[in-house]
Amino acid sequence: MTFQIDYLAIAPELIVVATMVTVLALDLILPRPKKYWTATVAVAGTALALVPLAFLVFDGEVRSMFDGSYVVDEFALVLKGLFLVAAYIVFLMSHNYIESERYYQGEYYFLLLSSVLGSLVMASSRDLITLFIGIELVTGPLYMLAGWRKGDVKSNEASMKYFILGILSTAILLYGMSFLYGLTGEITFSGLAEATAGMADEPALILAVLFVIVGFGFKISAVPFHFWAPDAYEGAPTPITAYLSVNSKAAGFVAMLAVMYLALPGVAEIWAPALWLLAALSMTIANLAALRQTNIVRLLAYSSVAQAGFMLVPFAAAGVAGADIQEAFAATVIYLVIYAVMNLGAFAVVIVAARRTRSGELSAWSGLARVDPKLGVLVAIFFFSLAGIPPLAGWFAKFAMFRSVMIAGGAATVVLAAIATINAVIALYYYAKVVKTVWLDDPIGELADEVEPVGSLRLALGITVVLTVAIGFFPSLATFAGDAARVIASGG
Amino acid sequence: MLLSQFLVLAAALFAFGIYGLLVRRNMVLILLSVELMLNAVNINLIAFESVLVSSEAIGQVFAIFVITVAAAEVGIGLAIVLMIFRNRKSANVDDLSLMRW
Amino acid sequence: MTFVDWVSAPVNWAFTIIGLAVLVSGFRVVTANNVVHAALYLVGALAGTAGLFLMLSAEFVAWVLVLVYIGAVIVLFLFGIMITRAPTGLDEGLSSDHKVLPAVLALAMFLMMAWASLDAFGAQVIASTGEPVPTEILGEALLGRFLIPFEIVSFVLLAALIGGITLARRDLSPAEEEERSAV
Amino acid sequence: MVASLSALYNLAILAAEDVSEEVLAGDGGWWADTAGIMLILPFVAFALILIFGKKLKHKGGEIAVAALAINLVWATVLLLMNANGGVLDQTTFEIGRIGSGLVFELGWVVDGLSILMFFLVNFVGLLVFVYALGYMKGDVRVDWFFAAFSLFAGAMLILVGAPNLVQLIIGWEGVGLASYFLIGFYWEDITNVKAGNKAFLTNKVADVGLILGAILVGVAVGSWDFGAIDFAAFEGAPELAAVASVGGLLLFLGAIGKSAQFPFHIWLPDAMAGPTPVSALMHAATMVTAGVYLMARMFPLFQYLAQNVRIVMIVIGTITLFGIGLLAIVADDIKKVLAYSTVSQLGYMMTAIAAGGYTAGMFHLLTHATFKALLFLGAGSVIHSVHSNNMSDMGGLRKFMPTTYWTWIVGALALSGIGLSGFWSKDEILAVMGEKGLSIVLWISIAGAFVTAFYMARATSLIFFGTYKGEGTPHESPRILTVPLVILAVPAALAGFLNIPGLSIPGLGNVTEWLAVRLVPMGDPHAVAINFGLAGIGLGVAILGAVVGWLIYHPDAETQLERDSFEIPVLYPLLRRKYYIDDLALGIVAFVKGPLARFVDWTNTYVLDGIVNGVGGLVKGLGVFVYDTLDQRGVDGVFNGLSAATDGAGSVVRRWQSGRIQQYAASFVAGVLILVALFVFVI
Repeated sequence: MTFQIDYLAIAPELIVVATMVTVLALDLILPRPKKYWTATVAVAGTALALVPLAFLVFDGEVRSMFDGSYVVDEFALVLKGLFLVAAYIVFLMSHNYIESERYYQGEYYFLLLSSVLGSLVMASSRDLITLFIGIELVTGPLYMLAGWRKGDVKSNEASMKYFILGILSTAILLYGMSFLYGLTGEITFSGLAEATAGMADEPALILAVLFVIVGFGFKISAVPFHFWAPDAYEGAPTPITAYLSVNSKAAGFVAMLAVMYLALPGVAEIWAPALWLLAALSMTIANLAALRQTNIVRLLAYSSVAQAGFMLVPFAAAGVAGADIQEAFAATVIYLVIYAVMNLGAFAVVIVAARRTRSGELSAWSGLARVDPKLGVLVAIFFFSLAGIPPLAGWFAKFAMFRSVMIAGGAATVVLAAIATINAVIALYYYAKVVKTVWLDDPIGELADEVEPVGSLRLALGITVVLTVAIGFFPSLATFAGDAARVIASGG
Repeated sequence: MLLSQFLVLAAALFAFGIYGLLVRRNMVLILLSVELMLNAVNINLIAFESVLVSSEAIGQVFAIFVITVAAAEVGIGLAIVLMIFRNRKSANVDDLSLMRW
Repeated sequence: MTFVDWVSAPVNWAFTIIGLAVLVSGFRVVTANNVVHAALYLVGALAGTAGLFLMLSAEFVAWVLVLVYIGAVIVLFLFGIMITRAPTGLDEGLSSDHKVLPAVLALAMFLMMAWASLDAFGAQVIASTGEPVPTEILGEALLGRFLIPFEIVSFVLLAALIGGITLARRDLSPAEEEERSAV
Repeated sequence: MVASLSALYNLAILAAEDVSEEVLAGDGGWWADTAGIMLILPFVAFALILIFGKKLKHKGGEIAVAALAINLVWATVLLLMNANGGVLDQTTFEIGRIGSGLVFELGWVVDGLSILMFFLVNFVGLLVFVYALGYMKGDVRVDWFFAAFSLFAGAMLILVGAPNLVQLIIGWEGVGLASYFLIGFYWEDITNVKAGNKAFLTNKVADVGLILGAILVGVAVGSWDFGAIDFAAFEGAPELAAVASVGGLLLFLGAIGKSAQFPFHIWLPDAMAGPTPVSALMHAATMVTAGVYLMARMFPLFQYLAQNVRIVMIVIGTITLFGIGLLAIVADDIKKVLAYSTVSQLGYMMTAIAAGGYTAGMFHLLTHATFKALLFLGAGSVIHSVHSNNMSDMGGLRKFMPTTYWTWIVGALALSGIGLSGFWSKDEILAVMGEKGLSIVLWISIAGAFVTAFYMARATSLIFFGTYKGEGTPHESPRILTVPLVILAVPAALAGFLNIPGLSIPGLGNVTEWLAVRLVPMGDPHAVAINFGLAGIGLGVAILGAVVGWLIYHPDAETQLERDSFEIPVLYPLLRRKYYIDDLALGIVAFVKGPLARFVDWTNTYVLDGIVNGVGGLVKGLGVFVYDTLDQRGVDGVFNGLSAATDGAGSVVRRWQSGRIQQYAASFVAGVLILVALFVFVI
């Protein structure tokens, strides 16, 4: 059997590959003082990859290759766009950070680009093998990047913890996938969807589906598979933490969405209650833990676990209630897009503030706004947005989430909505605490002299701020993503 | 031969791997345990393939991918062990619990 | 298939022997008090697995397993063990003292997985024996339908390689670095 | 510009033809089409102040004033147009949609209700801004003050001009945020910061209700447009009917948060930590009325569908209007007296609207906004002069601050319901209750009128009569403070005539007619004639309250404070023992002097004083009880307890993160097992 390769369809991936190779080659050639060129190339390559993506979006045609194993449709394009833009922002954040601490630059960008490539592949993959390889390429480089501050024991520890739990989850995921294959003889999503319909009572399938959920649950850091997240976030270099909490998590969600909705729609009675449980646990446990955090990055780590719980809510609600999954699909993707923007912004602020305060502790941020009002405003914008306060983007994410729950209806759903509501209030408390510390507490300790953040970091902040505010006022910017997701969920 | 005899054997190996992952203190030994688990997955895949006999030998292809990824993971894991060892003169994972709460 | 049928097939005798060897080796991997022994037991388990693969008409995968694992990965492990200078002799401290809970968890996992396997595939018989799947099919699959994962997995390896080297190599001190750039 | 005007018109015409001749409206022409300028200008001012504020003479105050002055032109023109034939118009821009279903729009609605609020916000806002120019002079961060103040005005206008629930929520959160900024304005003092946080969090809990309610109602109707929702309620659309009770209750939860109704009233007294102009505009005249406004906006929902929710609303409103009013009696901080009073008056409005008195409630909102702003600004003037919030540091100011004194008297009489504007609006509320047969509520409301008059008499006595007890020499405030007081005194005195039943002022009409300009009929049982019986009782009780208060706190300079210092009713006579002995001695002397003198004195001492003191003591004791037991320990305690509980749970959960990788892995595996076990054994 021969297969046609649609080069336009995989052009973004090819551009990223070319960028990776260029970065590696440049790193070999360039003398140390000029190594920052690798960063420039990486940033440019990521931006360039968006060009064919735009073509494909306007083209609008669904391109399917390799027996439907690799599909470029609206859903894939939206997520590829998200991955590329988020990666672009992370590169901007990394630029100065990596350079100033004398880390290996060329390798850093190469590994990060590898991870981006993995996420691009994943967004298009429609069979278990491609999905598995994609997800491995996303996480593999991250295990090492988490430990990139080689001399720092905390960074070592982050890398180690992330890695061990990562391979444990990979093993469990693979075990589940092997059973899926064994039970059906299929690995493509469409084949699985047909073969599994009506098999919900089969214990082996229950086991397989739950194992797969556990594997993805690690990637999205859902409770109780989240333990690595706070430690890895704290220890890893901050841009990597941002990448972990946005791209890597989004990749996990994409995989989960695709497998559950495309491959296993017929056995929602298995995965929906499981996701219900994970959602409820993630929101509650993570929010409670976040209340007591004093380190800003750990706080954001727990916050991102809790946000993952919120993102699971529409998923679980629609599945449990047996409602139309399109709305849930759309709500989760909208949430994902908005979350990516505001969370990246929050981490960019953390980088700037950490440079001023030379500390990751929240107490060191006291009264920061009085010394540096611009920074204070940024902190307020991103943390209030994370809390879901209108008119910043976060409100719309929560709104879409609650709306899809309302549509689903049903008793279990209402309980979940109630849990989500209570958690939204708890979350507000610790987000507000950060803003309060920055704006209202008395400044303590010495602050570093005001250093204007370098251009790339400012660009990253600018993009995220503009998007956070703009989406808040014009949610249609984000609903496009949801619409694309709805199309795929309806099978169109 | 029964399919289930292979599956039960794989389940046992997987369980050994989990046990090893939970009790071993040395990170190299943890990696060995993980290899056991991935190997169990391979036995599953090959056994299923011998029953299903798909036209593209999907189970075997999958197993080859798993082996490849497992090799890559070992490389990553050992690099992390070396890095930690250089800083702390120990490869024991329970020495590393700086970050908590 | 009755038990008598099962016992009377010689291939099942082979399975019993190899399977026991795999199980024992696997068990020793996680219990051995000597790091090198543990690694060598893994070799045993993997070799046994390769034998099982041969019985399951997966000739190519069996040899891949032998080549990749026993030829490369285990050597890597042994290097790792040597470099980290972990005690190569008998060492009681390789495992933590809290063994009961892990054992219970692992046993529960085993029971669960075994039960699910038996429930779903209890009586299913493997019909084809011995006749290996032609490598040609695998080759066509890998370079045809699975071309993209095949290419991508090479990046997984490349990333592991480059990242691994970067992490594992000793960083030069500034003085050494200056010295080197001067040369 | 995407105007959904034509669709709205069709609806309006439909409604008019079918059911009512009341809806006769023009489209407002150019003025209505451009009304959105009112929603935008304050934000422009906000930006300009932040950029240029520091360099200007008044630190940006002039920009804020100018913006509201321009706004007031629009509001006034629209008000007059509405009074002469009605204005009903809506302009919206689509900003997004979810799939083919719900559409998000921003824009502005111009109808009777929103025009009234536009006028109120801009009129009171302008006066308060002018006042603030003087009041805040030389204070810290004046530019930030005016910026946040403009932000508030803009958000409030966004709220009241909202054509749909989504925009209302945006404005709602905006005023909450601005309020947070301004309550914590003097952030150097940690208690102010805490007050800001308390207000913010209390509001947030309630806001969850608002948002959930809005989603529920919006999804049921298929639109968040008020016109569509009101019309669906009017028609009794089954989808809306199914969720009306739950949705209505959730919306009401949001409303009582913003309007500080029991048990969410706890934030408002603390919110007095902000500068006084803030209290005047936000915590009396506009922001806290947002909850009442929401109820009025969604009135058809409660009128036609969610009737069972109205019982809850009446209960909450009644508890608030009486119970919280009592608290004003024991407060020493002048602003807290006014804050409790505000909560209590909002209770009147809420109860009225719940009872079906749409016009009565909004009319009281209108009069209350004028006289309460007046009282707050008067209080600010006093505080500015004596540099203290405590009435125990004041006294005798009548002589030093005549303008403030006379305008205060106007405000106090209006609030007490004696003759001036508050009398008319409160009477209308009482009339509604009477008509609806809510006799218990009616009597509690009348008792509340007594309490109102009583604490205003107390405050007036303590501030303006007796002798001055503070430091320094008080002086009349500068003109920039007193001119707004005088201007506000006019509507505070006369606004009552805007809605005297049967009276239609030429060129102005009356409030009933103004407010009737809505898409669907509001069904307000507006009393056709004055209910002289209730009016008489209300007036009588108010005068009685004022007289009792006056008699207790009348300007006996020496004992004024002492009279105010008792705390428990049983102890009250004991604390005053000296007074009794003196009186007794006097009585004996008088007895000797002559029977008539003796009789008069005896009556004076034992009967009149006894009654006066007894009643006063009882009322005051009740206030102390409510404050100490229910408010501080009960409601506050619940909130504090909740926060402590979550905190505690947080520290337990945190411990699970032990830092040991193998414990993580074990939890991981255990999680897998439990998940599977749940499925196999439970589901």
